[in-house]
Amino acid sequence: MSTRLCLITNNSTLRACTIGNSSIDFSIQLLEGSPFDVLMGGRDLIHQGWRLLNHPLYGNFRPGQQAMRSLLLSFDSEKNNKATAPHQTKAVQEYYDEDSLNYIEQALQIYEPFSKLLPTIDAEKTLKSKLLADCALIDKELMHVTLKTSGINVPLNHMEE
Amino acid sequence: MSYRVLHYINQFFAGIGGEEKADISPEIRDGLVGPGQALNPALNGEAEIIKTFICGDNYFANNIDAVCAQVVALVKEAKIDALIAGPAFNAGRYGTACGAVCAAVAKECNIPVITALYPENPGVDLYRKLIPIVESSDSARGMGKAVPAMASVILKFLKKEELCKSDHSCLMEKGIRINMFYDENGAERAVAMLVKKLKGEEFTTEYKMPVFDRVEPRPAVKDMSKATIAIVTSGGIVPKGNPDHIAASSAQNYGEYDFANVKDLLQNEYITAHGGYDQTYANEDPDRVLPVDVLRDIEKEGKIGKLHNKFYTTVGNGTAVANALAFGKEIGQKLRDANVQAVILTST
Amino acid sequence: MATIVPISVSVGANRIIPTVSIPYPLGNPKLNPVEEKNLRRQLVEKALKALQTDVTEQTVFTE
Amino acid sequence: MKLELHRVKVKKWAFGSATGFANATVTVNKEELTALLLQDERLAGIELHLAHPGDSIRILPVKDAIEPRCKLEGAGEVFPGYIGDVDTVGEGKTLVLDGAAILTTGRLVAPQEGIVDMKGPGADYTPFSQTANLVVYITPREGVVLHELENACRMVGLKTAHYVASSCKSAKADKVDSYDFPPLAEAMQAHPKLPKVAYVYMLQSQGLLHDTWVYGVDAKQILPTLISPTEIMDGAIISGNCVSACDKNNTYVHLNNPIIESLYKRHGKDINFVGTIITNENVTLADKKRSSSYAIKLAKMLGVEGLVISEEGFGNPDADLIMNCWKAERSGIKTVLITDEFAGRDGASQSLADSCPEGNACVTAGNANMLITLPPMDITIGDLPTAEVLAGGFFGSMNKDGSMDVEIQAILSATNELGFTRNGARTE
Repeated sequence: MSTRLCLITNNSTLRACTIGNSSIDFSIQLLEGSPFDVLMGGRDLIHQGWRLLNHPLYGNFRPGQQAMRSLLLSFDSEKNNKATAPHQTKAVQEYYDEDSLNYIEQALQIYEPFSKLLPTIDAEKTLKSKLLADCALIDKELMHVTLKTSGINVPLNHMEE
Repeated sequence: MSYRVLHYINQFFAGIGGEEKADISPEIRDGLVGPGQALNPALNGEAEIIKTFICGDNYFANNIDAVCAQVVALVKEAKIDALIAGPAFNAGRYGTACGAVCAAVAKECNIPVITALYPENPGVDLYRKLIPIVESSDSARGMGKAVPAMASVILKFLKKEELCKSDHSCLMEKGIRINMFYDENGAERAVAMLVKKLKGEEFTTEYKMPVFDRVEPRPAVKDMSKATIAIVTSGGIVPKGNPDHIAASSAQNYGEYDFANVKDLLQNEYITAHGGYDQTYANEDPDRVLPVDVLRDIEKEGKIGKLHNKFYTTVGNGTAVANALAFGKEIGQKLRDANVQAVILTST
Repeated sequence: MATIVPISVSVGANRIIPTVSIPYPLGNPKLNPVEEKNLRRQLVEKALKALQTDVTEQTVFTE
Repeated sequence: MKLELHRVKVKKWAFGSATGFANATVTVNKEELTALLLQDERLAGIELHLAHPGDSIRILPVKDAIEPRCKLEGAGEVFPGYIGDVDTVGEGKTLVLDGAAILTTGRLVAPQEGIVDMKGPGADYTPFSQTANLVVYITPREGVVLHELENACRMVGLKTAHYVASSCKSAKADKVDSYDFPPLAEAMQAHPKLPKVAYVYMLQSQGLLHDTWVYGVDAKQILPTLISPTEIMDGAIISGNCVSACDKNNTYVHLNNPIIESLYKRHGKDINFVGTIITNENVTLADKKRSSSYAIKLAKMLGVEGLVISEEGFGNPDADLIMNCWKAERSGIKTVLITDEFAGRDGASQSLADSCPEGNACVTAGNANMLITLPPMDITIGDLPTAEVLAGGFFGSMNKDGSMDVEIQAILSATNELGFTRNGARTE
């Protein structure tokens, strides 16, 4: 079973996510940045052997129409250790998940032309703008199943509390 | 009053010489030179080649911007109405020059331009989206077919007339998606296509998925201890400062760098321009992408004849397939000209 | 020489050497400099061996 | 399963004292319908408007489009799980007000679009400029959470469509189309010389405002399954999908699925159309693998030789489309894919996010990034995009003269991936 989970997002309403099963090391990287920054962060983790749990192009908006992006990744230390034992001559190649690499590269190519136009989002801006609050809510809804099936509790929408 | 046309040709078609004259600098002559004599009558009096711009292919390759600027200046100063370049058939550097000159003139002077290239010519993929290109055969034997096609198209542009069916058929695809309304709705088109596919009949897909062509494997190197080996990378290793400004993604060019007296790629002397991966490790030791240190050892031990003194590099990150194809052809050509026997291609 | 073998296969490469990782294909920062250069040497020698091997189809050299 | 669709040709809507049908006109009692819809306290207000082909009217953002239908004979009622109970539908007789559509509008979230122009260049890109439309403008009640609002809006469309149709049961059909889908045992023996073909019907299922329901079940939660086309004609599949306007399948196009229509037209002549497999397009990668393998396994169990596969949406679902394609082709089943393209405003970018060499037979509904200028209309029904949305480049740009520059992505069903329209693209 994967022992580590990481949620990379610029959606501050996901800040309060918690893991049900405490034996799993769950970390949140809350970026103050654009969706492009989130994808780049995900890419670097994938290059170190992490695996995507959700498709990076979820939601049927175009890059310019969705200020938020979230990626849930898992790290299977067993697979990784086997591949990167330094002195091994045979299995020299470090572990990487091919599908995750394929999807993150596609997403980056689609987001790249927008990378300079996308807004930099932070928690404060999200609260103040109706548009960003709606984007945050939709983003959380779209990530709901992925987070839930990985045993992550998603905080109720603060408007609902 | 007939339209004033400028004709661009290289040293060979100007009758000045072949490879040995490829370095001659630009020369402007009045009237017709070489293929101009066949082109002019094909314009049947409605347009006339009044000047010919001649430039050596090597000179052009080393002074692309300067020569393009010179052609643009001539077009403005001589009040030129249209530019015809080539035909260049399958000549790589000449085809790229024709494409570059046409693209510059079209952009700066907004007048009609035309050239004719063989589909495999690297100039095609570099410029097909920017300028009209007539499809020609791979050698001057195809002059008879290329000239009338170029004349017919350029005259239509000059007179602002619609291209006829035969014009369209001789022009190369730009590779741009244009919306249109079909006679039947998409569902009927799909079911009709499936019926054909099931019967094994010919059908044309409305969208071609990118498919990479296969290349014949080259025979093994017989005697490595006598062979010249070159290294090429898409990992973006460049001298510090990235002198040729190779973009971090969607690269539009490649670099050629001499490393004859370099034994090891040292930190701060070489860096990576590649935007597709965490650059820390490649900047720490560029040998991790381009193995110069190990190859120099192997060269010293005589296990290979010689390490070619130039390496080629670009950034393989979201690079358009057309560009990658063109870079590959050009680099391959240069390595063959330097009689390199084998290449180690590294990527991330 | 490439880390993502399936992509090298899909673009038509005929002689393919799997390498270490995307950010450091011919090295490994977790090793000390001597071990790392030795790893690089092994990989480059595999490449030279592949260049001296006749192939009739796309071949991934793992040995 | 045998179903007759009794099509009554509708040219016009009108408001009047009694809801009913007479000489190609559907009359609606405004107060009666409004009262019916306002029984749902999640809604604060309802406005009814009419829009006919050629009117200088713009409707946006359109949430859903529904064709008025109700059962005349046979079990259950249309839109099972919402209007009808949950028992199987798809047999007997169903009334269809042909040429009429219900369009629901009202802004639920800021970045939402869906333009229908009844006239001008925009009208060429949406099928709903050719239908007579009853437009229901919904004002949600303050403080109701988005989930509830989305459900309320969906119910408004379905209730209106059913209410109007059931008030016109006495109308005489201008045309009766009958569809007959025998049980599998029979279907497999029929037309032995013709290749067996099935349809893989991908349903958008990513989450709120990106969902589709089957008999009231959220498509995210289904395993791929078989469904009879006649159940679809009775509204077994309804849309809760608001994004993107150009390639989301609203309920109207589910009811009138053109692929089922085309396959049925060639059934018994060129092919033996044996089945329809519905599958989903979830966000998690595990679901994508599971659903695509399961759907193609069903196709293998049916023993089909060919599949038409239609996608809903772009980007995320491109991955499912490509998985469905290569998994089918590698198990010997020939495929044709229907999709749309996002090739950039200049048409020069890569149209799809994913690809596979097996995908050698594709039909596309055109490039959704194509820019178009929509002239001002006399009347606008619904809510214009907020200034903030416009500023953020989320929508397009409004010009001083009231015209708009938008990508056809913002126009309802402009690049519908069921192939509902004649829109497409070619390489120049």
